[in-house]
Amino acid sequence: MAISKLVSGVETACMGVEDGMTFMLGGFGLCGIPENCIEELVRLGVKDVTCISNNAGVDNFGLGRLLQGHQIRKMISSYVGENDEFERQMLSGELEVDLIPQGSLAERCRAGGAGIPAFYTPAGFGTEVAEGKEVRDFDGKPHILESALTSDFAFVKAWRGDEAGNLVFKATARNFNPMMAMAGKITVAEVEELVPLGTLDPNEIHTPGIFVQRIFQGDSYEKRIEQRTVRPLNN
Amino acid sequence: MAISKLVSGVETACMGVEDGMTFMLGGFGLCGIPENCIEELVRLGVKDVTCISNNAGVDNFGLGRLLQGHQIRKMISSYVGENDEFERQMLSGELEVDLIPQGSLAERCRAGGAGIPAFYTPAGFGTEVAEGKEVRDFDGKPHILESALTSDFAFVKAWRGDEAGNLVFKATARNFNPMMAMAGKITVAEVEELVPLGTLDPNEIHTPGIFVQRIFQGDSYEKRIEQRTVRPLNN
Amino acid sequence: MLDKNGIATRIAQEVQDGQYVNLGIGIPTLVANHIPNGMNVEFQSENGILGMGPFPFEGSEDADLINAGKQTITALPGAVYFDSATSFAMIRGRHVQLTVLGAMEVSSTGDIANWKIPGKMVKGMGGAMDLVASADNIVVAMMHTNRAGESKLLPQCSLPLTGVACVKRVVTNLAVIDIKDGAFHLVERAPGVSVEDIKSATAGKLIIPDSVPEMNL
Amino acid sequence: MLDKNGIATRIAQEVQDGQYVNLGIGIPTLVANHIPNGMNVEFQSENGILGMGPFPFEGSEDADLINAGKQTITALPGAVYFDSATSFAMIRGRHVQLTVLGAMEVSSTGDIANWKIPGKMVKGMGGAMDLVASADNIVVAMMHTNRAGESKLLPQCSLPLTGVACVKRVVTNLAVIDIKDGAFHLVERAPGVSVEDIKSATAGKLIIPDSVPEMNL
Repeated sequence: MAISKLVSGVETACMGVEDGMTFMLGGFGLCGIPENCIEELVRLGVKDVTCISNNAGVDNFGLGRLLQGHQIRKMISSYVGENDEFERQMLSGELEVDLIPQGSLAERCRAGGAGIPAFYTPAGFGTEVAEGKEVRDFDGKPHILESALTSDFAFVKAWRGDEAGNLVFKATARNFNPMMAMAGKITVAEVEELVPLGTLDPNEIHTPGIFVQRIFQGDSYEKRIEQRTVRPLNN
Repeated sequence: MAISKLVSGVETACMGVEDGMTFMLGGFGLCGIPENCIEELVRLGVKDVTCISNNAGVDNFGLGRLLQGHQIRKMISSYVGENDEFERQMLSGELEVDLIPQGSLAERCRAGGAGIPAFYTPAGFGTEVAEGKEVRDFDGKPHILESALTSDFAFVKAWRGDEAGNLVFKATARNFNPMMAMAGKITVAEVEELVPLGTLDPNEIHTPGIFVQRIFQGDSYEKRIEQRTVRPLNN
Repeated sequence: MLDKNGIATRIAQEVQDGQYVNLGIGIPTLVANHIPNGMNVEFQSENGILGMGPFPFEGSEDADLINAGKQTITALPGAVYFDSATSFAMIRGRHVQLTVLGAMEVSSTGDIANWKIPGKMVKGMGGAMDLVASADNIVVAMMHTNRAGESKLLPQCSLPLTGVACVKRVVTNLAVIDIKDGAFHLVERAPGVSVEDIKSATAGKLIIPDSVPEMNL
Repeated sequence: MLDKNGIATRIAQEVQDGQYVNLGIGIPTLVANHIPNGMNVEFQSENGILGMGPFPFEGSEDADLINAGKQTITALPGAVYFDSATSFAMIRGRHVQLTVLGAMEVSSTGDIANWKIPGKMVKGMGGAMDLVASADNIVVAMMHTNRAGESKLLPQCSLPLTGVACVKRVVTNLAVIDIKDGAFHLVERAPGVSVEDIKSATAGKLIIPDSVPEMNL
């Protein structure tokens, strides 16, 4: 019989978060971010946290909400270009920032979830990213050693999910969510649609429930678009 | 416009295989093996090949067919327990065998496809598998360094596929197929059902076509069962 | 003395509600039949399924749906299929909480040998090396002695190792034995088996407490 | 002299039939508009799509379907979505054959800087470091000089690097320039641009062949 991960809502789902913890947050830009969990972290006022997330949201949405309240001590990201408050806090030294290549970020999260403590990658060789890291040649090409990332909590957002914690993502909202789900000691999944057990085709599940500790039906998704680019209808 | 990988059949798909090459073959036991490609390799009589495959088939089916004709010089596998001819050739020294842990085999293939030249794993520390390999402690626990695997050809078998090379596998016939598809210089996919472009939901594809160089509609699938275990109907 | 089903019955008591469990080939596979109804447990098979169900009804076998022992199986509601890399991510990443597997030898320091008899039998380690190197809780299911009557619980393994210092508990036809501090610790006796029987069948150092309860099956 | 669309038009000529291509933010994104009809090319965006199509028609934007520039996009028949680890497996594993990206500086040894101006601007490298460390063929699309009129083709980069010895070709508003043997090699002039114009706008060592054809746009 399937192991149920279902909790009543975002408050139960976020129980146990504490000051100083490390969080992973899925999403790319504002696409596929755990909106409900972020709002709950704002409400809880948890402080001095380290956030591992590809981006830092925008000034008043996504992780920008936590930055506004100075809740974040350190960000581990690959691209933070859409957030003025972020840039201000970083340049002033209020916020510690570890910028790492996007592919290394994704792979380090996967490694953390997969019990691979470290791996070699060519990305970042000869750059600031390689400082203090072991360099080794493979096939005559230099690579740097990158270590696994894990977190106290991982917050992910899926399109559909069931009580066993199985998740399906939609289109490019998948992005970092599956790897972060693997790497959280406690992984909290919020879903747009909670479906009955047995509804999801076992062949089409992106994140197996074994990686998810808590799941709940999210609500009021804004799903804000950062760059609305369109073709005119009469084209 | 999608890049077409469609070829007319197994003969075109296997063009370019040569004596002494390294092949990867998907499948676990006889489940999900590329039956059509294996028969073509038998027909072509290619010799002295290295086969990377989790298992070695049974005496008269799967990779056992290549063993019968002494076409294989070396096997890289994790479990070969169902094949008497295999055991005979190995113990007599006719066949070179590199046995490696199943998880390391899977991860080494994935690494080969993902441009990760090497990674650390705890599997095999303190055993024959670790001989000659670097050992390093992470979090106080010893790990060994394992290197990526790639191949001249990877032969995989999918349930459905389209001309772009996108693949969907069925149930546990997925197994090693996706990682080997990533790691072949030329990846040949045989499918039970070739569907028109646009039929597969882009959200539900297991192997993106970028990893596949040739695809064809296979035929005459035997799909032999190794251990037919059942409950009586009146239970 | 227990038969194979008896060993499986006792091991089923090790399984806790809410656990993901990997069962090896042989006796361990039988453990699934002894899990109490209503207990929430999911079985992972390393070839790529979580939520493995019982054998299929006659006539509904599917060649594409097997377990790691290559047996035809079924999938329960909530099951998932995945590739081998993801499967071992679950195992290596310690998401699978309990591993039950067979052994040819176990040492009093927790080493295990179960994949090779040099010059005689080489089947390969399959997923066993990944499993024993990773799982937090590893229980071995085996007969206490081999066919020649020799103890399989040794001061040191004589066969090529599968893993070092990893086995926490052994359940045999004679006893439940824990491994810690470099010794075997007798925990329970099988019904009708005396402490003396167990002692004489155990080659490695065996710590025997004052009272050794009989298994409650 | 070319405008941004002109640069994109010229770079489109670098794209070959049957290639998987990753286009960076800015000028590179425009390259997709200049691929000849009927050419089989698939665009990969590192946030998780292969088979990216044009912008959606007004009113059919989907917040869940964007490219790496966070722009709303569409998916063509045969498209695939995947996670970020798989996306960079495609990139790092050299399955993506051509990468086009912008730069703040390029050196005559093929180094590139495009992610940081210390103390002033820190947007992050995004996927650029993975892309330049991996792709076999890396083409830079940029203006030949910066806003202050200073050359962006230098003997050595002054800004923090994104990658070393990786850029093979640069297409600017003035010229097509190849990088090999530690020097810039002038290949083509933009329409109406003289060799002298290019020479004076290039700070790094520039090899000029006897004949420098004008781009054929």
